[in-house]
Amino acid sequence: MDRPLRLISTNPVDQLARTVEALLVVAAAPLAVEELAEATQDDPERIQTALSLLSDRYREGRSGIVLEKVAGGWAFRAAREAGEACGRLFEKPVQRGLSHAALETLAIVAYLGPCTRPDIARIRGVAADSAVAGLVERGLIAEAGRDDGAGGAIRYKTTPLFERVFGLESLSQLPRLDDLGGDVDTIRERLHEIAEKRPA
Amino acid sequence: MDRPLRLISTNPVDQLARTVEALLVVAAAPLAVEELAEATQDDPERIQTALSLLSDRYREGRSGIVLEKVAGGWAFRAAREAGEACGRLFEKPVQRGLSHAALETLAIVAYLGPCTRPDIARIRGVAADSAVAGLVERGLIAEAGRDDGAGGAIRYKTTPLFERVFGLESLSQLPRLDDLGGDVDTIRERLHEIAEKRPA
Amino acid sequence: MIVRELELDLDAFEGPFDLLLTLVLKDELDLSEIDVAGIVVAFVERLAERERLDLDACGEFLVLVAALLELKARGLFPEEEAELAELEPEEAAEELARRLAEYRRMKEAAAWLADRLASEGDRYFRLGPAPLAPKPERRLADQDPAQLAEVIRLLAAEPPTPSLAHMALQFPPVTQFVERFRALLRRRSRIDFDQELAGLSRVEQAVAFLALLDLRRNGEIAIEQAAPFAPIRISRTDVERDNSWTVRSA
Repeated sequence: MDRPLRLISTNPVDQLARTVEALLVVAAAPLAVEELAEATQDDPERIQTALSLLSDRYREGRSGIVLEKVAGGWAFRAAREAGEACGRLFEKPVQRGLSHAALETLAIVAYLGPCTRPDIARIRGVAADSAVAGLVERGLIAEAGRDDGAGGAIRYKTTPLFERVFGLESLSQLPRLDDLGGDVDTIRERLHEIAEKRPA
Repeated sequence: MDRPLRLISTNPVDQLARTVEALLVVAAAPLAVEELAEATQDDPERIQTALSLLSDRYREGRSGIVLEKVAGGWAFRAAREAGEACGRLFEKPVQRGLSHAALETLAIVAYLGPCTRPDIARIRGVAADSAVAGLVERGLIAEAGRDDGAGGAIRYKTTPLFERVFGLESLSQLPRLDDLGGDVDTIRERLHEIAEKRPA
Repeated sequence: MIVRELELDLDAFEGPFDLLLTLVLKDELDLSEIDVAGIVVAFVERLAERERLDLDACGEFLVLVAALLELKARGLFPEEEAELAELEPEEAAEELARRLAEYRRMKEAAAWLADRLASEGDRYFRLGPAPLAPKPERRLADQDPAQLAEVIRLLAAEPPTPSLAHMALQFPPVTQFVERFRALLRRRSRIDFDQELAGLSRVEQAVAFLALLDLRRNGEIAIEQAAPFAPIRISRTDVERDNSWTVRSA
């Protein structure tokens, strides 16, 4: 593997785990194993070991602080049993729920990867401008370059915050599209029936 | 003491401590005992007990997460032994250059001495607010009193960091501008004259 | 009840109905963002406040809302209508089925996201930096003080004269017309401005007029005009003084 050489650490893993703990408690976003290795100047394999030590200590039911694998990295969150208490003190990232339009738009961006407003409008059959603007405002999607260079429409992708809010390790945790839309075949048959009856 | 009545909790203190842990890991600012009592709907005395339990668990040398009492309440911080790793995490890569707007603003402040945002805007022909704010944030310029007493606009001067970044022992080491008249007043006058000629 | 004054309070628009129509027609408001059902509800609510059914208002409202709906429908399928029309019925059905299937899947994906959001409702995490986190250090590379002097010099440089190239006007030099008039007046003692310059562009005529003023200032010519908009006559000032010159050169 192509990885920069690191000095073989003589630190015991529990000391490394303490350093990882410290990094996770001050970080503003989930930290990937590579980022942790970079900051601790230690080996990714040892970081993994430290993380499994910590996962055991900071787990639901045992601790108020829970370590989770989310949005491509590792992060602390509050235990679920403290949800009510947290709700009294903090706003949720998505406090007021999401409209149908917003959820559909979010689903399209999450599944199709970077796509433009016209792309979204084509699938939904209605313009997506205000839904897109609302999702950008909430930080759930963000601009990701333009379609074919400088002049094209702006493309949007989901953010790490989206994965955190929905508790996803990565986008690959979304259900497979093939498993969705069970009544699609029925619709297809009906449409073909109608087409046969129509005079060409 | 005037305090709203609370139900006497039958929860053991260690469960309360877990909830307090959870609140502290989510908080973006230190939490006061009263806030913790509010969120947990528990008694401030019991919160104090929970906090001393936690202080013992999250202490320097024992854990990478350290609970600290600061002005305004309680908050988690990284253990000192993790200071170096945290430094590496938070150290952003070297920023190569300054924008043209920032350079112009910096040059005006460096050559003309303390001047206000309206001064800078007049000379540059465009508003200087964001350029000034950016330079203040980077620590390259700083406030230096007000124009003619208390009511006037804030004046800005360059900082020692500015001198360090530009490799100057003092402002007198700035490259000479003999071609523009050399002394500050002549240069200032000339800049104002040119600014007026510029099409609006 | 005046339909045009119907007050609307929609997600994308707040104000009277006629303002909404105006904005839509001026393309300043995207009709696809407008909830037409919301307009209908607003109208029906207003209608219900009345004791008698206002048939005139109903008629006017129907016409306006029908027009809005047609505009909206067209806006939503700008090219697709044409695309689908070119297909055989079987192909069109397949294309529609494909699109419906795609939308159907996204709708279910959206429902999955909604469920997920509800089930993850008790997950709380910190947004942004920790209270006692170290402040990120923004390091600036070493800079060259010469660039400060450079930008000050740029600020002190005379602004360039605005270019008129983009105006696509070709200005012939004034001297060209000065010479032309002198040549004409060498052959004739008197010329008619409009006649001589007929067929030239407005810009050229303007420059020619400048040339005249130039010659007049030098005392080389006299200009007469009997009345405003009357023909401008130009004569050599030395005609009276030196008639022989005219004769000789004629």
